[in-house]
Amino acid sequence: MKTIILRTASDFLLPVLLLFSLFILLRGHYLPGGGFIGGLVAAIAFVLDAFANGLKNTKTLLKIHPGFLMPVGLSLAFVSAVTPLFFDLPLMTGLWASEPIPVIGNLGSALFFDTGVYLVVIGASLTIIFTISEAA
Amino acid sequence: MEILLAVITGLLYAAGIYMMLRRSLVKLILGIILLGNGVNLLIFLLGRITKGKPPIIPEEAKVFQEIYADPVPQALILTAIVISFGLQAFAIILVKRTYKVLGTDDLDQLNTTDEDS
Amino acid sequence: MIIPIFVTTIFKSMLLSILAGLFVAVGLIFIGKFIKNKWAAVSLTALPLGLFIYFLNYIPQIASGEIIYQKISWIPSFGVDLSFQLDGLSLLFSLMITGVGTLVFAYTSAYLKGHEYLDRFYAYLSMFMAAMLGLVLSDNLISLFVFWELTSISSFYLIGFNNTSEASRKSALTALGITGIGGLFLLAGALLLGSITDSYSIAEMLQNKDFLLQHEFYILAVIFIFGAAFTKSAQFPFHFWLPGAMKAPTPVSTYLHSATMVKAGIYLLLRFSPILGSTEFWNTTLILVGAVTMLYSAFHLLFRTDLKGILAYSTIAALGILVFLIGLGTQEAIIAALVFIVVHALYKASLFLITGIIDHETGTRDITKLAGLRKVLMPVAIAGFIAALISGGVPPSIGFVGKDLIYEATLGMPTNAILLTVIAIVTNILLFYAGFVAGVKPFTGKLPETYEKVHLPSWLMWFPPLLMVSAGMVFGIFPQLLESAFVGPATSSLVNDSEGFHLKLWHGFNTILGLSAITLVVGLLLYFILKPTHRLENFINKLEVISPKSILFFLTNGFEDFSKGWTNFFQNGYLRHYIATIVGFLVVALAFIIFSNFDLSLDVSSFSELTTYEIAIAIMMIGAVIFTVFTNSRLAAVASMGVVGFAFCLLFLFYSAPDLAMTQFSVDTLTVILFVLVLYRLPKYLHLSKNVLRLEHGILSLAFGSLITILVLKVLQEDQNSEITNFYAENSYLLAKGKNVVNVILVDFRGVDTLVEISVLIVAALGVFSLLKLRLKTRDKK
Amino acid sequence: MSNLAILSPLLIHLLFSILLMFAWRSLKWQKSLTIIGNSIALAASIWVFILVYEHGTQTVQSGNWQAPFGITFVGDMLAVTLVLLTCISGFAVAIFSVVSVIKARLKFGYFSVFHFLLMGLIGAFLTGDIFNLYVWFEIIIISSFVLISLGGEKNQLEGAVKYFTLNFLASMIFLTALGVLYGLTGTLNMADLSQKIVLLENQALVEICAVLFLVGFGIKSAVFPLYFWLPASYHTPPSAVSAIFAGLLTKVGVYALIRVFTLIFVGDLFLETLLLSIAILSIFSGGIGALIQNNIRKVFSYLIICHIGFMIGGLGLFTTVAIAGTIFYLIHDIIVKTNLFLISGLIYRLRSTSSLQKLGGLYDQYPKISLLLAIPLFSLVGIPPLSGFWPKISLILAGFEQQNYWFVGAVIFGSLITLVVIAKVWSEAFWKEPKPVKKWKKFVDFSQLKQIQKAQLIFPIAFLSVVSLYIGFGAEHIQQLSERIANELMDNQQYIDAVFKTRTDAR
Repeated sequence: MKTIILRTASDFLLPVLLLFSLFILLRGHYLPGGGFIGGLVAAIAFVLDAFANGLKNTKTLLKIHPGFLMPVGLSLAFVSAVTPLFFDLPLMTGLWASEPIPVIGNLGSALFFDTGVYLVVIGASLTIIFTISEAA
Repeated sequence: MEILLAVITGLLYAAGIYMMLRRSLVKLILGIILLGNGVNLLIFLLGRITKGKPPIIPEEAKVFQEIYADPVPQALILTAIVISFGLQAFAIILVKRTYKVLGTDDLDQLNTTDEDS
Repeated sequence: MIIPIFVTTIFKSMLLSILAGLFVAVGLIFIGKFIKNKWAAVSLTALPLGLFIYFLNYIPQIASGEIIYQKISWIPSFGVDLSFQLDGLSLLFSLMITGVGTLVFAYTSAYLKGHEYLDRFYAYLSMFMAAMLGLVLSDNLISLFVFWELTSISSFYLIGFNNTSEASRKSALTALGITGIGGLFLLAGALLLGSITDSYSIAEMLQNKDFLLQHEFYILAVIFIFGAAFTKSAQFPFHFWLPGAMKAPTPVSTYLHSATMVKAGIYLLLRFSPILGSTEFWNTTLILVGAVTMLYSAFHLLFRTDLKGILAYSTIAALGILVFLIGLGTQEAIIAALVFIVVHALYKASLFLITGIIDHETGTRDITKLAGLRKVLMPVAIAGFIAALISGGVPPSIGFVGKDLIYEATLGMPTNAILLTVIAIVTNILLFYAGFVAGVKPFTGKLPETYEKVHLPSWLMWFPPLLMVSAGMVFGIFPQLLESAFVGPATSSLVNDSEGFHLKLWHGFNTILGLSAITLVVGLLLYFILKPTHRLENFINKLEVISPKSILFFLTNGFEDFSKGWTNFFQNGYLRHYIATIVGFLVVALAFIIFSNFDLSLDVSSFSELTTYEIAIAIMMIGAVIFTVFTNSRLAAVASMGVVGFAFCLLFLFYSAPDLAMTQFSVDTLTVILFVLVLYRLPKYLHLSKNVLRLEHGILSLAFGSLITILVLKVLQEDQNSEITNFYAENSYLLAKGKNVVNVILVDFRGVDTLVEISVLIVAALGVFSLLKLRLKTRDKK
Repeated sequence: MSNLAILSPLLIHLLFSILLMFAWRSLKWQKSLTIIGNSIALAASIWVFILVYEHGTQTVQSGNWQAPFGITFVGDMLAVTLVLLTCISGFAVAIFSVVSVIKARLKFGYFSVFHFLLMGLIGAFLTGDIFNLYVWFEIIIISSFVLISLGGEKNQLEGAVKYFTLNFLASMIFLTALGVLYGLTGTLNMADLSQKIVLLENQALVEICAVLFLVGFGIKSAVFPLYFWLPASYHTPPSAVSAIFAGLLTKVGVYALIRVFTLIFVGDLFLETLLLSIAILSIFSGGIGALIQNNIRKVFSYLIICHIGFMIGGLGLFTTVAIAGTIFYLIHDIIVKTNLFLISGLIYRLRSTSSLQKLGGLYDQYPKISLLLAIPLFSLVGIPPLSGFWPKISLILAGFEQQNYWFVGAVIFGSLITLVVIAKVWSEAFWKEPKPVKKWKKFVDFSQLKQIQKAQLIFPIAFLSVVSLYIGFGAEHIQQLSERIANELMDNQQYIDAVFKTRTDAR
C-alpha cells in the first residue's frame, strides 16, 4: 500500500482534507455539512494518512491518543447543553451572540455543540480503526 | 418510483434476515448491515420523497418559498446511520474476537452457554 | 407513618402477643450463642408460658360471651389490616398453641441439649408460635394468609433442621410444595371472597352469609378454601407430606405436625363453617374426604414399625375424623370436633414426646425392638399408659367423653347414620390400637439387655407428657372444667344455639356406651393379636407404587421431563432458530392483521414518475443486494455491500438529501475499510446449511420482506401532514438562525438526540478498544 | 428550577462518565468517582421524586422548543419512580463492582460505560419523544454490549453474539415501527402521537405499528417467544453486570410497553389478547425453565422471564387495578432482581462455583449472611408480607374482575413454581453439604478479603434487602404510589396536558 504516489498524495491530502472538514463543520448551519460529516471526513483523512505513511507516523502526527478526543468533544457538547440551565432555561436552549461574526456567521452554542460532535466523531472513528489496525 | 423503492425496501429486509439466518459469522454481519440499510430506506420513503428540493433555505430568503423535502426523516436517518455505524463497528470486532477465541466461524458451534452446566 | 402506628399500638396487647415470638426469633439470631447453656434455654420457655397465662386471663371474659376485637390499620389500600378477634374458637386454639408450646419449649431444652444450632431451633419455634397465634387470631383473611404462609415457612425450616440429611431436605421441600399449593388456594379463595363481599373481614363475611351462599362463585370459593385446608391438614390425597415431615426433630413433630399446625386447616374449616357451611356441597365433600382419610391412614398405621410413623398416620386419621365431623355439620358434631381437638392434642403430643424420650435414650424408634422400658423409664411409662387410655377412649379419661360425642354425632345424622357410625368405629378401633402400640408396648414385656443401662432423662423431658396426660384425666373426671373454660366458648362462637348441652362423663347405659365398649374390646384384641413386623411393612411398601405420593412423584417427574423438553426446544442454542422464531412470530402477527383488514389494491396516482436514472439506481441496488446474498466470496460480498451503500448515496442525493448522501458516503467508506481490515483474519465461507433449511429461511425472509413492502405501500397511501416540519421550515432561520434545516434539527431542535448519539459512538469505540486490548488470562476469571 | 431538577440524575451520570474517561488511568480515582457519582445521582433522584410527588408531573422542553417541536422530557410519577429505582440499583451495583469486578475489567472503562448505561436508562424513562426513546435505547444496548463482552472470555463472547444479534433485531423492528408511525402522523412526540393516532382512518395500520412495537419491546423485555437472548447470555458476564441487566434492562422494555400501550395504542382488543397470551406463556416458560437449571444464575435468568409475564399480563388486562399491580410488581422486581444477581456474585465469591450441584453448606458456614440472603429470596417468592406478595393481590383481583381465569391460574402457577425453585435453591446451596470445587489459582476467596472489601460486598445486598423490606412492610405507601401511577396512566389526558400546558407561552 505504501506507494510513493499514495504517500506524496496523502502528505498533500491530509491538510487539505482537514481544512475541508473544518469548512464542512463551520458551514453546516447553512449548507449541507455539520459536525458529523466534518468529523467523518477528518477521520477518513487520518485513515488515508495511516495507510500511506504507516500507523506510527500518523499517531506521532496526532500527538495525542485519538481516544482522548472523545471525552473532550463530549465535554464541549455537554457544556454547551447545560449552560442554558444556569440562565434558568431548559437543556440545550440555543444561546446566541448578539452580533454575527464574519466568515462563520452567527456565533451560538449550537456551533460549540457541533464542534463537540466533530471531535467525538473523529475520536471515536479513529479509535476504532486504529485499534483494529494495531490488532490486525 | 415509490413502488420500486418499496420493493427494494422489502428486498433489503428479506436479504438482511436471510443473511442473519445463515450459520456464518461474516454473513451475520452482512445481514445486520443490509437490514440496517433497509430500515433507513423505509424511514426515508415513509417521510415522503421529493426530488431535487433539499431542505435548505435559499441564501436570500428567510423561510421556504416552495415545496421542499421533509428534513425530519433526514435528520432521523442521519442519527440512525451514525448509530448503526457504531453498532456495526462493534459487531465486526465482536465477530473477529469471537472467531479468534473460539476458532470457528460457525454459529452452530456457539451453543455452550445454552447448555445446562 | 408506619412507625407511629406501631408505637401507639404496641401496647394493644394482642399484636404484642404475636410480635413477642417474632422478636424473640429475631433476637436469637444475634444473641443466639448465649442461650446454649441449659438454663438460658429453659428461660425461653417463659415466652410461651407467659402467653399461656395471658390467654388464660381472657377465659372469664370470653366465657361470658364477649368477643374482643382489635384493629390496627396496615395497608388500607388493599383492605388489609391487622385486625384480631378473640372469640371462643380463637381462645381455644391460642391456649392450645401456647400451652403445648410451653411444654415443647421446656422439653426441647433437654432434648437438644448442647446441640450446635439450638438457638436456631428456638428461633424457628418462636417464629412458628407467633405465626400460629396470628393465624388463629386474625379476623382479616389476608393477614390470616400472611400468618398461614409463615407457618409453612417455619415448618420448612424445622423439617429441614438436620439440613445435611438428604431425606430431611427432600421432606422439607415436599411439605413446602404441598402446603405452598394450599397457601395459594387460600390466597385465591381470600381474594375471591373479598371481592364478593367487599371486605376481607371474616366477621363481615358472616354478615353477608346469605349473599355468599347465593353467589355464582360460591362453589369456587369453597373449593379454594378446601384446597387450603386439605393440604395443610394432610387430608387424602395430600396427606403424604406429613409422614415425611417426621424427619424433623421430635419436638417439631409434637408441636407442628400433631398438635397445632396441621390443625390450622381444621381451624379454617371451623371458622368458615358458619359462613360457607350447611350446603350439600360443603357437607358431602368434607364427609367423603374425611372418611377416606380416616380409613386410609388408619389402615396404613397397622403396618408401621416406626413409632413416629405410626403416630403420623394416626394423626392423619385423627385429622380425618375432624374433617368428617365438621362435614356432618350438626351441633353435636361440631362440639364433638372441638372436644376431639383438645383430646387429640393432649394424648398425641404426649405420645410424641414419649417417643422422643425413647428415641433419645435408646437410639431407636423401631417398635419391634422396644420392650420392657418401664423398668428404666417408669414416669415415662406411666405417662404412656395414660396417654394410651385417653387415646383409646377408656373411661374415665377425657378420651371417653370425646369418643362418646363422636358416636352421638354420627348416630344423630338423619341419613346414613349406620354407615357413618361404622366408619367412625373402625377408625377409632385402629386409633386405639395405635395409642396402645405407641404408649404401652415399648414399656411392657422383657427389657432387652441392650437397654439395661438406659436411664431416666432430665425431668424437663418426662414431666411435660405426664402433665398433659394428667390434664386429660382431670378433664375426664370433671368434664365441666373443659367445657366452661375451653369448649363452651368455642361452641358458642360456631353454633347458634349451644344452650342445654353439657359434657358428661357418664350418660347412663345406652347404645353409645355399647359402641364404646365394642371399640374398646376389639381394639384391645387387635393390640394383642397383631404384632407389627417388618414383613408387613415391606408388604405395604410394595403397594406404595399406587399411592398418591408415588403418583404425584411420577407426575412431577413427568413434568420435569416435559419442562426439559419444552425449554430445550425453544432454547436450543442455535441463533438462527431464535431469529427464525422471532421473525416467524412477527410475520404471523403482521400477516394476520394485513390479510384480515386490507384490500390489496393500490392507488398509484400520488406516486412520482420513473426516470431512467432512478431505474438505473434501482437495478444497481437490487443486483448488488442479490449478489451479496448469493456470492461465495467474502470479498465480493463486502464489495457489493459497498455498492449498495453507494447506491444509497446516489438515491439520497437524488431525493434532496445532500447531508445524508455525504454521511452515507463517509460511513460506508469507513465500514468497508473496517471490514477489509478484519476480513483477512476470518475464515472463508463454508457451505454449511442444508438446502431445505435454506429454502425454509428463504421463504420466511421473503414473507417478511413482502409484508414490509405491502406495509410501506399502504402507509404511502395515507395522507401525511407534518405540523412539525412546517414549524421547522418557518422558524429554522428566524428562531434557530440556521438555513440547513437538517443540521438545525440535529444541533438544536433535536439536539438531545445528537448528544446521546455521540455518546453511543464513544461507547462503541470504548467497546472496540477493550474487546481488542483486554485479554483476560484464563486464571484471572471473575 | 424544574428545568434542572428532572434531568439532574441524567446529567450527573453523563458528567461522571466524562470525568471517568478523563480518569482512565487511575483505578483509585475511578472507584472513588463512581461511588461519589452514584451517591449524588441517588440524592438527586430522591429530590426529583419528592418534587414530582408533591407538585405533579414536571416537563422540560429541551432547547426551549415547545412540544411537539422539540424533545420533551416528561417526569410523571411513573418515570421518576423508575429513575429513583434505577439510581438505587445503580448505587448498590457500583459499590458491589468496586470489589467484585476484577481490575483488568475496571481498567478498560467499566465504570464509564456503566454510567452511560445508567444515563441511558434514566433518559429512556424520562423522554416524551419516541425517536428520542430509540436513541436512549441505543445507548443502553451499546453499553450493555460492551459490558457483556468486556473481558472477552469464551462464554462471554458466545453470549454476546446472541445478545447482540437479537437486540439489534429488536432495535431495527422498533425503528421500522417508528418510521411507520412518522409516515402516518408526521410527529414523534408521544403525547402528540396519542392525539393524532385516534384521528387516523386506517386503524389496521395503527394495529400493525403496535404489533411492531410489541415485538421490538417484547424482545427487550424478554417475553415468550422472544426471550432467547436472555438465558443465553445473562449468566456470562460478571455478576455485577448481570445484576444491573437483570434489574433494569428487561424492565426498560416493560416500561416502554407500558408507556406505549397506555399512551399511544389504547384499547385494542387484539393487542390486549396478544399481550395476555404472551404473558401467560412467559410465566409458564420461564417457570419451568427455572425448574430444571443447575447454574444458579441461569435459574435466576429464567425467573426473570417468568416474572416479566406477571407485569405484561397486568398490562394486558388493562384495568386500573391490574396496572397498579404491574407497577407495584415492577418496583419490587427491579430491586429484587438486582439483588438476586448480586447474591449470585457473592455466592460465587464464597464458593467459587455457581453450580447448584456443587454448592452447599452456606447456612452452616455463614449463617448471618445466609439469613440476609433469605430476605431477597423470599421477597422474590412473595412470601407474605414481603414485597413480592402484594402486587399479586392486585393482579389476581384484576384477573377475577375481568374473568380471565387463565391469567389467575398463571399467576398462581408462577408463584408456586417460584416457591419451589427458591426452596430448591435454598436446600441445595445453603443446606446441603458442599462438594469439592476446583478453584482458579488466583481466585480470592471471601475469607481472604479485607474487612472493608467484605463490607463492600455485603453492604449493597443489605441495602437492597432493606429497600425490599420497606416495599413489603410499607406496602401501603407503594400501593398508593402504584394506584396513583395507574390512574395517571389510564387517564392519559393528564400526560398530554402536562406536555402541552406551556404551549401558549412559547418564546
